[in-house]
Amino acid sequence: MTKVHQVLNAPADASSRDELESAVVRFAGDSGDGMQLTGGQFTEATALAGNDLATFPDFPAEIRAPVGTTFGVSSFQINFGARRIMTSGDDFDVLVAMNPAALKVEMPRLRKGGLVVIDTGTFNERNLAKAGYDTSPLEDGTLDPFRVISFDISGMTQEAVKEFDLSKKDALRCKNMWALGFVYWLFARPRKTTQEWLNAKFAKRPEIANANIAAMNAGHAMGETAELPAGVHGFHIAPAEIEPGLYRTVTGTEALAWGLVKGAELAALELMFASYPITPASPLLHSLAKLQHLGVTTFQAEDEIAAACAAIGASYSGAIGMTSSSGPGIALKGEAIGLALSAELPLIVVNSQRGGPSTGLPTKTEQSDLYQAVYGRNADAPLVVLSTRSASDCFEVGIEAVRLATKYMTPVMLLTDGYIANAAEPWRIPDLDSYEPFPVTFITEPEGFHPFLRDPETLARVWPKPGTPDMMHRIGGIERSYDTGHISYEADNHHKMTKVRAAKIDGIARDIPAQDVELGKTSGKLAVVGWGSTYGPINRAVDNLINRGKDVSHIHLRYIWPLPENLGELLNSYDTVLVPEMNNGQLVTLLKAEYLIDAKPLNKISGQPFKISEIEDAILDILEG
Amino acid sequence: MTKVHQVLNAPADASSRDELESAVVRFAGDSGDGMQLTGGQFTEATALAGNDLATFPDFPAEIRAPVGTTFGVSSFQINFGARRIMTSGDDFDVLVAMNPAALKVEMPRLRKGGLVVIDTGTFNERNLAKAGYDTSPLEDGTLDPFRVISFDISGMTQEAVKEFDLSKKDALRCKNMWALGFVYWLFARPRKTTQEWLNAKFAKRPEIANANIAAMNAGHAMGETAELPAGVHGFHIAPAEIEPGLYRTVTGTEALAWGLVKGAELAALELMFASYPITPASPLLHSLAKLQHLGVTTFQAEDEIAAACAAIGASYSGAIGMTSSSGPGIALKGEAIGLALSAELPLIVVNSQRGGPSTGLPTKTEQSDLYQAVYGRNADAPLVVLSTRSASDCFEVGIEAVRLATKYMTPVMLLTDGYIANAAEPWRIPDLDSYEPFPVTFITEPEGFHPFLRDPETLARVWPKPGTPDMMHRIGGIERSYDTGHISYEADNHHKMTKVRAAKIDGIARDIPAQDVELGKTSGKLAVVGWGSTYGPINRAVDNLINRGKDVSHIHLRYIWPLPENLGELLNSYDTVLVPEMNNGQLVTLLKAEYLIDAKPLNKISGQPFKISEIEDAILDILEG
Amino acid sequence: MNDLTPPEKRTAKDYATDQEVRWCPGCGDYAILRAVLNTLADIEADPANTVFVSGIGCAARFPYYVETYGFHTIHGRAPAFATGIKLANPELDVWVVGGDGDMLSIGGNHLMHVIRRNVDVQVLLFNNEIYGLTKGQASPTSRAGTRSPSTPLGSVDNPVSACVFVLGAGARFVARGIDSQQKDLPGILKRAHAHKGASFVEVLQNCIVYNDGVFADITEKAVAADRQVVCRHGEPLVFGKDGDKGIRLNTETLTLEAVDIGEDGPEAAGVLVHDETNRIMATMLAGMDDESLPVAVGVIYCDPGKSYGDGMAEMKAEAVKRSEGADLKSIMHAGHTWTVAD
Amino acid sequence: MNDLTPPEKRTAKDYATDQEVRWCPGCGDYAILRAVLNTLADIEADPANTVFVSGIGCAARFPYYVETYGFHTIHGRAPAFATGIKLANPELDVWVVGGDGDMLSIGGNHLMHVIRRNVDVQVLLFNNEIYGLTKGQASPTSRAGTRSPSTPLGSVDNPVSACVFVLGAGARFVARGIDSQQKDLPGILKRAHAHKGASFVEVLQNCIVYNDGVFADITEKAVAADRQVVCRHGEPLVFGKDGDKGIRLNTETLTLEAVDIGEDGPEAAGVLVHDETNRIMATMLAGMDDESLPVAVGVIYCDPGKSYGDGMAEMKAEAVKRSEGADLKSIMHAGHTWTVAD
Ligand SMILES: Cc1ncc(C[n+]2csc(CCOP(=O)(O)OP(=O)(O)O)c2C)c(N)n1
Ligand SMILES: Cc1ncc(C[n+]2csc(CCOP(=O)(O)OP(=O)(O)O)c2C)c(N)n1
Ligand code: SF4
Ligand code: SF4
Ligand SMILES: [Mg+2]
Ligand SMILES: [Mg+2]
Repeated sequence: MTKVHQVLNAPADASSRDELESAVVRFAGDSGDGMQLTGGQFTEATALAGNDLATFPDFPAEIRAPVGTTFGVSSFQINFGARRIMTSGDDFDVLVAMNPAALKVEMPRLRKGGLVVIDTGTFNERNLAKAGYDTSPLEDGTLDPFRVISFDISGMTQEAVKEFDLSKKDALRCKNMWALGFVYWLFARPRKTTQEWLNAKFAKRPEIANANIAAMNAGHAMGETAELPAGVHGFHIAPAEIEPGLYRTVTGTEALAWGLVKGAELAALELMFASYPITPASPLLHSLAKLQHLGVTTFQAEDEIAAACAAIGASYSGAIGMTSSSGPGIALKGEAIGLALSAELPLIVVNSQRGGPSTGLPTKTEQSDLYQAVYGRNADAPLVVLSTRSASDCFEVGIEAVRLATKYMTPVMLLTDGYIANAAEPWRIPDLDSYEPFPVTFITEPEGFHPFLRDPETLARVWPKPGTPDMMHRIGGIERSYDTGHISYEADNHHKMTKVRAAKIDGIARDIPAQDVELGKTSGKLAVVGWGSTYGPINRAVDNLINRGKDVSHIHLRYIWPLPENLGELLNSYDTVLVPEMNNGQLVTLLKAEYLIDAKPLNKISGQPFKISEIEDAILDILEG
Repeated sequence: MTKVHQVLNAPADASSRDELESAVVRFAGDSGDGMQLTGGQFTEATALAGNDLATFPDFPAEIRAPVGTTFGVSSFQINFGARRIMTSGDDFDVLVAMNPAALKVEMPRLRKGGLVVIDTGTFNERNLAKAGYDTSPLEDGTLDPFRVISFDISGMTQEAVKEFDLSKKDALRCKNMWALGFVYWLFARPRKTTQEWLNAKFAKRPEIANANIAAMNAGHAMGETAELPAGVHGFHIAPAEIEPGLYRTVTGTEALAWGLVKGAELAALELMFASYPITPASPLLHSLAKLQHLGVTTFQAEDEIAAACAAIGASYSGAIGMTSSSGPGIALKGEAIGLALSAELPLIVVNSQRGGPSTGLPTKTEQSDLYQAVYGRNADAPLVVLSTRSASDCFEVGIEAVRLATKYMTPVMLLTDGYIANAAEPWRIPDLDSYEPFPVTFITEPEGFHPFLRDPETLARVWPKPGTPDMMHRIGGIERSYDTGHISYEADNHHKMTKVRAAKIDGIARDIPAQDVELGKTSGKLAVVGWGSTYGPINRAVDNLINRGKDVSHIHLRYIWPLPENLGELLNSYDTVLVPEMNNGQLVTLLKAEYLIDAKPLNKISGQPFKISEIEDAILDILEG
Repeated sequence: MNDLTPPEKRTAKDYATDQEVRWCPGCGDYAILRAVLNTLADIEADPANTVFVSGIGCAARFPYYVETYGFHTIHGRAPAFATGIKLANPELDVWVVGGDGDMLSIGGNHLMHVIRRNVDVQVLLFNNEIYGLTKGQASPTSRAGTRSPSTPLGSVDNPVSACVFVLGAGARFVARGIDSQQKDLPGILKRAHAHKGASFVEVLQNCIVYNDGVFADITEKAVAADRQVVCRHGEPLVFGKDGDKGIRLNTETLTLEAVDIGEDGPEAAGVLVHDETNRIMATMLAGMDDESLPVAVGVIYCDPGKSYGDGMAEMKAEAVKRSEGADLKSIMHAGHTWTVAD
Repeated sequence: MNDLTPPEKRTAKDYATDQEVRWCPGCGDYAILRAVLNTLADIEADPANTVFVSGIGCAARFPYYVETYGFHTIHGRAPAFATGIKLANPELDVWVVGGDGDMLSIGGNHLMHVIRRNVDVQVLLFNNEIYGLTKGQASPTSRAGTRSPSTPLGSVDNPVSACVFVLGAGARFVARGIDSQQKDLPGILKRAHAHKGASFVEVLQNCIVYNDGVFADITEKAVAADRQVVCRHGEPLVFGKDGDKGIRLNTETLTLEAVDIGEDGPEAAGVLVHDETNRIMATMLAGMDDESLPVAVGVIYCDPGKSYGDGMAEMKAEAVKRSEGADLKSIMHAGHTWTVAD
């Protein structure tokens, strides 16, 4: 163990906490250090304290990278405050670094003057070398721009849990709770939820629960008693003004799973979810697998193709078939999706986007499957594309996907991403009874029946369900006659059917809300148009600049295809349109093609969400440059 | 056998043949009637006679539909003339109908006053019923708008081949040659090539060859002697003005196979072609399988995915890997293509487009995979997209595909279609020595080597070949460091690599010819922009209207992605841009997105090529409406 | 079939659609269709409750000709569609039909998985040892050296045996039939239908256009008796025109061999008694492919295990039990929640 | 390894790359890597001529750690890439590495086809009976009832046996090893390498994070001798700590059973002598999976046949012979041509 390096200048005064509007905290440690759990607990406590918040779990590609390496660092970031929180935050105010590698990786984004909490117990030569430090950052001035709070957390944890007689390994496992306890103190958060959670989690091993609680309490106590750097007295962040109601935290995956289940319920259908594991899509399969008592069947297929086919088979037999994957897996489903849309069967395809192309950056987020969603199939093959903007938004979009798929007998591609899937946010639990049901009617009348009879308004074909007497029929992927539903190779019929398939999807534009403006005026100098998980940073950036008197508006698209009917007119009412995307410019292509507007791209393809400042800069460039 | 119905008004006078500029002949019969062979023979003879020509084989989806049904009709169309022939023709001047079903299916497109040659021997009640005729069209006035030449071809054929002692079945099989002989007479074509061909084909069964020849001669003799309808004296079509040189007829499939082989030779690489059968792509596999003595390896994989992967594996080991399919199969290859482009390996992907979506219309042609080619993969995944416009063009495009793939270390998607693949046209055989070689240099120098070292100009990475000493390295689909080629999850590196991959492809715009104008001025009222097999009808339509003094130009794109550097400027120099496509509007979307021009679509999605008149009408609508 | 009063007892004809059949005249598929229609009549299948699912190929056209529900899907994936259909509605009686290319080339993996999961469907593989629909390329069952448009000098691949392959994948019902054997085929199909779990039936089918006569050496009248052995559970594996030959296990070499049955009968000659529940015997019988041995037909293996549907049903029941009635609302309200007051 | 003068004789270390190994500490993959590196040294593999190809998964990371050529491709398709590599350059020595998900779930079909074609590659399947890289879902080899994130109440699927599956696909070399058996594994790998054609090796591998100890019941020191039988060609199939047990074929039931070897030795006890060229014996041995029998390890089957590469080479030679030197030009000029004069 290297020499403990403590900069303890002033006594902490708990009563004179600094008032903050918001703060960004990042917990960083080795993959084995439990940073995701720590962050999750802090999130719960912070939500309970009434702050608005957003989180960003950021873990390595490896299952378990070797201990102490930089590529094994696992981090969890939370932004919380007394005002509405739109992103997980740009630079951090507080960094908890459980080892040298975590410090090395994360330090560049700690803001000048920010607080860094360090476990000096891990700053030994071996770990320093693994992290690539030649000299100890604790001693060589590296940390001068920051306010450093360093404890031998490892040692103090072992001390704190001594009475429980754990192995050294088990004892050291409690150090994340020590750190959490300290950060709880720093922000005056209650420990109760974590205590309850530990008791529940380790119900069968109470000594582990108690040791963790003891460690947490010890960390908390250290906040009360230790001498902290000048000016650090702990912080106070007032509750945010939040819509009244019952709240919980939710990840995008959970909310989406529930939304899909709710959608199926509103459609009065069984839900058959078929998928094949892939990062970051698998958690949706895991979440739904736990809901099998709610009319949900989950099926882990042999591959993505089989998953799509099984889901289509399920829709064919009268359930709502769903499948999910991320980019490479969605690519594999393309042929099957073509069958669903040509046989006009409902299908939900969830795409949890990740960095590509190919295997790419599986654990990093990206918005680069819009082309694939809108255009990525052989032939003229339009379908519905929806996008979610946040964890809580997933619930609503999940329901909407089921509504459109069943009402229009069409596949719906639902674009989410790795960030949304894993991030947690506070969510006002909706009143489940407030949703209007949209039950499916299966056709049962043999008189005049053929399987491609259409609703004259929606152009949706009828849905006949196997098992129904006297409705036997055959469908498939070969073109069928508009008039009889039988196979048809007839030239004019194919033209007509292609037009009908397109018109059906285009017509959905009349059945979705007109595009509104999130922030700012409905015309003016600049509209910033976003979709998906860039919602937060765009919204905050535009908000900031409106507050600074700038003429800028925020437009956010949930409906990618078809686009809302009024969108063209709306966009034309601005001098300039800026489209920030976490890809190399995909929505911007769509908008250009559809509306012939010279929209400007703003691209970030680094697997990391936009910083608010990056978007602000781009806006200012346009408005002022 | 129904009553023979002959309208023999005037004696034929071979010396006073009518002079025609061009003619469209359609041979139509049952699938078993050998219409494709008949058409092929007529094509050869016509080419030898010095006419320009274009053909359109049109066969049923079924392998062998039941005899006599309308969906079992197989047809072959040829347009030939004394001037340049751009399409296989709109309405026909001559229809050969070997049975009632053929008459039923094809009659609607026989022009008023056109000639119909009928085998009355097949017009029995059973066949009439199968074709859906209540009364015989020979007798009920149906044929009044046409000039009818009806013989009992079946009977006369049996008569003609009597001496060869064939079974009735074999004897009747000669009736297509009888019809061919008659049409040869009609257009004063020599019979020699067919005679030679029959002798070669039935070398082991000379009695069959002789019977066929006898039937052909009998049909021919009938032209000389029979009384034909008023005004039919046979026709004369003068040779076209054709560039001097050595000619042959060629299908798109043959020319493409040879072009790919020539491309590999110019690149000094072995060619590994891996594919999985699918209509209409399979013939390319068949053609290349016959060229295995030319450094070609063909591999029929277990599916399209394996085919793509095997081709990529071949490129990885230093051959030029190629794969091919049509729409649904290309969809399956999407994930693997993503690996090729992210690992930056050369690859040729030939897409013989067909009617879709899904199984669609497998035997009908369509241009609807442009979206899939340009956008149809997960993530930001640009590659090169080329298109061929005709059978003979395939040779050049095949070479160009290999040049770009190897020079830029990138997949190239080559779009052709079922029409081009099967149609034959006369082709001036190119001088194989006139092509500039572009041999690949594999890197062999270990000093400073890493697998993602780039050429600063082309941005292509180096190509290290397994088997080379001291160049061992690993590549794959995970993002790799720009600087070392090793796996990298680093945020900024991914941004940079995405940009580099895009820049590499964009830069190819500087290495391809500037876009030229096929016909008309380089600015003006209207540019008609096409790609692929619509070349012919667009060109002829524009030509016709220019001759009528209209201000219209024809622009044809070979390079779909990247687009030629000057294209935007060029298109902006016209008041209007019209984009005829055999899809629901795909190139038009691309042009709108790239150049923000309000290009007008003209779509035909019937699996049938455009008629010249359809394009003329659309042009006139714009110019005059 | 759209009349509302069900007919007394349906005949084979009642199970046929009015669609024009689009196979080549003389194709073996006609005979298989006839056998299936007869089987449906025989088992009194409820058309409304029966689904035929297929991939792409000549064989895969099958559903259009059966007056039940039908889904003509995409190439190779029919087993996956069928699995989805059964998962969504376990009550449906599902038949999967496809060719050797469909099920063993592009679709080999889905076949393997539907078999190992033991999904309760009947899988009928029409093996003509060729790609019919795409005009005659070699398939994974084509014999080595097969000349075809894609293998003009003869194929280099070793063929796979459909029955041996599915046994390797864990099949619990394996049978083989021949298109032209109208007498035996319905019996085999009936057994397949009766078996709960995935039933696999290979039907040797003549493609008259692209592979005519490929099975002639075992199906021609003159040789059939000598070249086929019919597997009947509990009966000795006897064949030959006069029943004078049998299959014997050579326990030294662990191989099967043909023996002449002497006067003392099969038992004395050591002729193997067919045990359709013995996986190893089935593997040996299914694999008989050299000239010295006949080809095994009939039910080669039948040893039922728990079907996927039953497993899923049990699991779902368990899920319901464990949930203790928790509905979506209670799940969404579980864990930490807090109220923000007005 | 980038020095230009080749080292005297390479050691295992010379075959290791300088890349940081990114498996979990304690993962069985480390041991397999060690065995492979030792094998490469042992067979004096030429690094420049050796290629490791893999799909995606923890196992599929393998190529990064071997100082040869390496291609980390996409999930499930490694056998197809390997086939292409061999077709383009038959001289390369190709190893294919993947996990049970990679090769038997998404990639089952490609595995089947590389095996039946008998492409001359070594296929190493690291079977940990779980999806490691995607965090622990059940795989096609997971035992029924496996609880995992995707099967919280236990999986319903029947597992497939890798070795039995490839035998069903026509494999000609099948072996099984265990990650921790550093003594035996290189020997097996060497045999696989020596076999011309597709060699299949299943390596039982412990995933310490998601499926720890799943093979403990056969690999734990205390039970290993009783729960494993090593297949050695020509030797009796004897096992047990004191070599006191053997495998016997019950010719009545056509099943294998364990017997105690009495004083009179294995032969007297009727213990089966391993014949690695016998496909049926191999199928029985590979399939031993119930408690009463040990698990077979070692070379279970080896009966070489013509490799795909050799078949292709013959075919190409024939093509060249038949072409009689026709080049592209002569082909393009063949058939009817005509001259249009100036
Ligand atoms: C994705 C895809 N690939 C290829 C094809 C082309 N294709 C249709 S059927 C078929 C194989 C037919 O052979 P088989 O399954 O044996 O059926 P058969 O026609 O012999 O009955 C192929 C390759 C297709 N329709 N879809
Ligand atoms: C097309 C595609 N589908 C899914 C995945 C996600 N994926 C990566 S590895 C893997 C399975 C890993 O299991 P296994 O092959 O057994 O290897 P292990 O990690 O256990 O060594 C999956 C599903 C992927 N990368 N690509
Ligand atoms: S091609 Fe062969 S399998 Fe297909 S319908 Fe014709 S005869 Fe039958
Ligand atoms: S997850 Fe399992 S298989 Fe993967 S590296 Fe870790 S221990 Fe090994
Ligand atoms: Mg077949
Ligand atoms: Mg595994």
